[in-house]
Amino acid sequence: MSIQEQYRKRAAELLASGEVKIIIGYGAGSTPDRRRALFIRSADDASLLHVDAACDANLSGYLVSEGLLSDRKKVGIFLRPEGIRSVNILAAESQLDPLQIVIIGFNVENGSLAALQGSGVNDFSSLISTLKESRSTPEEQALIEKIEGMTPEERFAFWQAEFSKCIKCYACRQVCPMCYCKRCIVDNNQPQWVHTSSHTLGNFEWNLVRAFHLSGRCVECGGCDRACPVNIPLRLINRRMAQEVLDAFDHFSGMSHTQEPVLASFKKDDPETFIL
Amino acid sequence: MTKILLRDRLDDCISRWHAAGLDVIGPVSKNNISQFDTIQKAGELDFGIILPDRTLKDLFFPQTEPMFRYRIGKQQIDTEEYLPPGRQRIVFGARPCDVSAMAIDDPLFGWDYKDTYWFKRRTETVIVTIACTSADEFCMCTSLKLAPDSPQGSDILLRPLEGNRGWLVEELTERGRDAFSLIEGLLENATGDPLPLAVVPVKFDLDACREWLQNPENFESHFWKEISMRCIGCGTCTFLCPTCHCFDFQDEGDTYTGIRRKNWDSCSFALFTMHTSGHNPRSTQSARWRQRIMHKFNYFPGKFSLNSCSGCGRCTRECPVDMGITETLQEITKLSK
Amino acid sequence: MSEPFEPKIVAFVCTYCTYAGADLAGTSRLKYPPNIRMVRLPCTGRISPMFILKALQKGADGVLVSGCHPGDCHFTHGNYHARRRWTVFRALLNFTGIPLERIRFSWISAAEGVKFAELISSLTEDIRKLGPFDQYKAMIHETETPVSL
Amino acid sequence: MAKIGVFICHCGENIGAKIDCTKLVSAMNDHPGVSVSVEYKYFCSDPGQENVKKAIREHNLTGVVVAACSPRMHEATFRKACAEAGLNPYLCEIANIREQCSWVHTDQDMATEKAIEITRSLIEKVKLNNELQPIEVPVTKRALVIGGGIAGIQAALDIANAGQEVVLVEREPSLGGHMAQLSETFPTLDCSQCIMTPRMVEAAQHPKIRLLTYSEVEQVEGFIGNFKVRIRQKSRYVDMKACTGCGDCIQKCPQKKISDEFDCNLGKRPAIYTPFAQAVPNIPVIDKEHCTFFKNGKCKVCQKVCETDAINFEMQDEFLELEIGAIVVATGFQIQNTAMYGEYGYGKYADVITGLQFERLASASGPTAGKIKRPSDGVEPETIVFIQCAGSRDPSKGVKYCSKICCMYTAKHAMLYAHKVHGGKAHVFYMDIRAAGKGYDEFTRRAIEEDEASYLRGRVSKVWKENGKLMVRGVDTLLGKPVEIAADMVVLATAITPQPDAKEFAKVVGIGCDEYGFYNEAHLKLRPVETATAGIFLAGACQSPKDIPDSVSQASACASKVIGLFSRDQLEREPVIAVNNESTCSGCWGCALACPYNAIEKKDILSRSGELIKRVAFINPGLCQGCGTCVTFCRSNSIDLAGFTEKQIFAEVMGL
Repeated sequence: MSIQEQYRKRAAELLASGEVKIIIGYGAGSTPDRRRALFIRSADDASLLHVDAACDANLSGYLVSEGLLSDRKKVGIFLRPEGIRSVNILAAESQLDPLQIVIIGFNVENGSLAALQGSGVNDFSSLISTLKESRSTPEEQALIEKIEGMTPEERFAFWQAEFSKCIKCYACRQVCPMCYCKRCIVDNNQPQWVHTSSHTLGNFEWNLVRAFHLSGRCVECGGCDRACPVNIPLRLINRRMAQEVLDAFDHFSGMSHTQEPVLASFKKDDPETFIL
Repeated sequence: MTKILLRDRLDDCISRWHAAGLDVIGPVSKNNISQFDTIQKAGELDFGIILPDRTLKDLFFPQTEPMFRYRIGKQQIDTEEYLPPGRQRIVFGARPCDVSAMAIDDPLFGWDYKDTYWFKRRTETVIVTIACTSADEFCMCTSLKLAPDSPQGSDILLRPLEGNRGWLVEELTERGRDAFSLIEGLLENATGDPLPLAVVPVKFDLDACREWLQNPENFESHFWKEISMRCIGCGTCTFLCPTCHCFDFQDEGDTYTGIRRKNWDSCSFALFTMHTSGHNPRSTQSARWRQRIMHKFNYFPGKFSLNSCSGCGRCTRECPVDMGITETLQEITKLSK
Repeated sequence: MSEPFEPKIVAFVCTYCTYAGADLAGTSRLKYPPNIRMVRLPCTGRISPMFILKALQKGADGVLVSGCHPGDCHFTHGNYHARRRWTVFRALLNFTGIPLERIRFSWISAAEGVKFAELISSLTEDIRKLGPFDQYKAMIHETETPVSL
Repeated sequence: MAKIGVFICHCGENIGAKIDCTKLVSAMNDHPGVSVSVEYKYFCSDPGQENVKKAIREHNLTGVVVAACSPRMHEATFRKACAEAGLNPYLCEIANIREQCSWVHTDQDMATEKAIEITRSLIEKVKLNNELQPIEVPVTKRALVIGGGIAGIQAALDIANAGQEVVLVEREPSLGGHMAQLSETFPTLDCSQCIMTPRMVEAAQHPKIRLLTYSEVEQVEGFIGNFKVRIRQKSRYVDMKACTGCGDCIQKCPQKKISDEFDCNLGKRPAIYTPFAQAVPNIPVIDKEHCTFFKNGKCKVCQKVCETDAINFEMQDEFLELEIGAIVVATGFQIQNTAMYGEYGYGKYADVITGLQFERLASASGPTAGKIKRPSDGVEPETIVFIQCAGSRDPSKGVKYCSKICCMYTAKHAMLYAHKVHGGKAHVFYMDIRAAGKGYDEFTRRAIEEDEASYLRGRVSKVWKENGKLMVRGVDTLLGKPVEIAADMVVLATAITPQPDAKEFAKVVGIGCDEYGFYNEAHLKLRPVETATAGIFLAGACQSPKDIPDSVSQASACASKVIGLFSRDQLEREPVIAVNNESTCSGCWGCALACPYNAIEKKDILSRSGELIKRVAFINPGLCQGCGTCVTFCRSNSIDLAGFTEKQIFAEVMGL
């Protein structure tokens, strides 16, 4: 049986036994190379599920859809390791009860599908520890280093050119599992801290604030980067900020469902070499 | 007698237009995005793409536009109006779907109050459209009863010739003729066989859809919830739609002075209909998606006898969760049968 | 001959330490350049990164954020939280090309009037040398200009 | 529509000579929303304040900005003046154009320009100020005193004597604490128990004091005036109402070989016992760990001999939930274990003892009935070496701080020894003699001069046994010579350290402590008895090492704070507190974690039918101190801080 068949079987069993009321997985997309979120409630529909290397979306954001979890029934969800970390953060930030989530974990390694064992968030804690210890060097690392090697003026110009493209469609925010706020700060006009206009200044402010709010929370699933219709390399910023909280505070987001948010906690001996 | 514009004459044409004081604008790909931008040389144009990522409406209805500056004085508030710079422009290489969209929005911006900004730019712009000889799986102009060579909105329509050597010129309007009179000697008086048009299959039954949408019973159909379940409520489809035209006003400034701006808005955003009281009449994403479809294919045609969609397919092409108008209307077509 | 560039510097300070330290600089009749504008907050814990962005929008060429030394916070640990935020926000500013010479952080106690006066003097001088923050000002200018296309 | 009054103070020459106040006035008069702007020589003077009040009334002002000295000087003055003119005091802001402008800048034009800008920006702020009312919090007039040593007893008595209810909690079976263990007290050499026990009895019998011995505080919730405290009353296995305190059970208990903690393990006690003869209450407890019945299931001798049927082996711990308005923490100290000084031989040689053990030897109620006898063989020691700073002031092995009382009690020990053992020789090794206090230095001089204690300035390097003697090798740094003394007994002045569970208990109560576990005061100099948590106070050695007079003083200071608090039915607090917008809150709880005061609670938002809609943050106005850390944390911008709102600060910056 192929890995995909095994997953379909497991999903069918979960639904048939009544353990979960719904499964959030991937189905066929509008083109052969696209996968899209699929919500199935019946074991018969398990055959519609796809599990393969093209399943790149982090579906965990759907878990906090209004009303989904309020009946206390369990929900099954297909997640890659980043998605599992997202679930940990959502739990740590009281957005969901991890006991309600049945994780159907999978990974994509070197372009091919690999099954993950376990179903509760704690089942994956050693996997996540391994991820922290062996943080891979993604392809964008070279670009990050290139940017860091620039003068501030060059860096500013680089980002100015990127942010000038932004159309404030907020796809980055809407696709992000961490952007569950009932009201985004940009939607607060009393006062209007962040310009809503999509001129470069407003775009700069928006992207900075979003990156700040994601610091120590982003799991680098790449969702925002893929969603951006004007191709702003958002992953670069998020990756850089993840590195910062790791270096400065030894914080790897989504380690566990009890992890303290990095900006709501502190250590007395946190680094402060920059403070005069 | 038909005329041909040869590709290798394009630089000369651009020079002539420049000399006549026209800005030349066309699809340009740079910095990982393709969009309409001013050009100096033909080489800057990207003819390799089916459609630029961003739409033609950017040129007439920019995403953010300053309308006036205000200065707050002790006794009164002074204002200073901002108008578009008022330059004559020629757009070279737009696609029929994008250009049709401008024609779709013309009545919208002019049915009551005539939008100064829109019409000033419309009258200052000559649009040279190139008919499509290729399409992708998202293109759907034919489903909207348009075609890869629809003339609506265009001043000139070009049909690509074999071997990429140039275009067969069709002058559609007075303004188009005027603009092309500037390049009189650069056109060949000849004829040729245009390349076959792109084949764009019809994907849904527009009339059946409209009928279904008009049936009040379907307004509360469970279908809307199901079809929009994965919608995340971003503005990608709106902002990359050539016909979407909703906007919002925003005052930006400090204590002493500021600017009132007109910004794009999207019916996909929860904030779009949020009342000050906190009540939101379209409180769910399914209601917002329904509104989008209803507006485009029921209310807008009801008022203007035009669909507020020209079939460019960007909504589906760019949707972060692989949704879009096509899928919804295909499902509605099924439901209506 | 052009006039020397007078930078605009906005400071966000806590009332218990740095604001009091600035008062002490005053009562001690120390001298420092008049380019600084202070915004008084109860605690560094109250100082949001948004304040820094808004100061830049208002044309600040430099920003100072200052509060109580670690362990001295009137509210016991508002400054420890602030310090983490600053670390993160500073990395973000740096990565996006805001020169860190323009955004400075300090601990100044109610007793450090001298430190306050010296810091403002050196900060003003540093920013004067850097010149106006033209790149940011160009973005502000864009918001005031009609769309060209 | 805003009608702002702007008052520019010259402060005599202080502002007037540097800043062009007339230009400032005209600039303010040109500013939108300003109804009136005037200058005056001294606005803080009575006529100056009258000007402000008159302007408020005449122009019906909605806000006031006074451009003058620092708000730290006269904000209160002008807020009061506003209130007197009928304007909410929080609609007044101060632009600091003196300390932060006229006094520090030399260029008149630039100083004036700066004054204009800062005054304008505060006009913009004040336009958005809200009328705030002081927060009123009801006060439960019942104090909890934790710890029944001298500090706790003193605090309890002072509060109770002022007519307020007190709950006094002691975890041991009896009141008394360490002071009850002492023999005599410096510098007067009066008998500790003679002065202590009447206090214990008074506390126990006081109609306003509810005494809970053998009880522990397990949970503290709430805030000033409104604490909820959970107390565990440990089971004594003796019915306190039935017991007459006759002591028959103690006499008859067959298990008599238990090391007596009260006597610092120098004596023995039975399994049913009172810690000491004058215990208050005089009701025994059964030591479950050593009781034969609890160990083997057989015995019950005590039950058989008890005439009032007071023994109950089935007794369970009981819990009390009390509402409390203020808390005095007086949990005391312990003495440091000196095991780290292997070279002193404590634990190895029976005759190397601690100062507290010496107290028990010298005490008339102690194991030797006040006779100084060596623990090893009961022989009277002819020579005793006292080693001071056996742990204190020793960063490498002990603690960094000075334990404060050791110099004095060592001098006292030397004296007591001289008085009890005629011809006995006392040697004292010391680092410094710290005898600051009323009659203290005279006291140590008496030990040296009258009672002939030999004081040697230096450290002891080794103690070993040789020919039945304890050989003490040290150095006399004044003579610059090594010294060896053959002693019969060695007494170590061990360091005072916090109670072993002090750090955990700090968390229970919700107060801070230092690296050792001593509790933190709100301000070492200006608020030495308050903690950072409003309504919780500190008395005695739980804060830092203290002698009896200091502990008693601090206890009385705590009492006065508590009585002051209870003198009002409502507490008024500055209304600068955080408020949460429940409709936009996502309930992520980061704010609750970041709050230094545990002021943020979870609040359920229910539908009309009682179903949970969402869970949001609720900021308790009684606990919030207004730092604003939560406001900055809140990603959805749902929390705001009254007096320093997001809108106000935005306007202030935009007005610059």
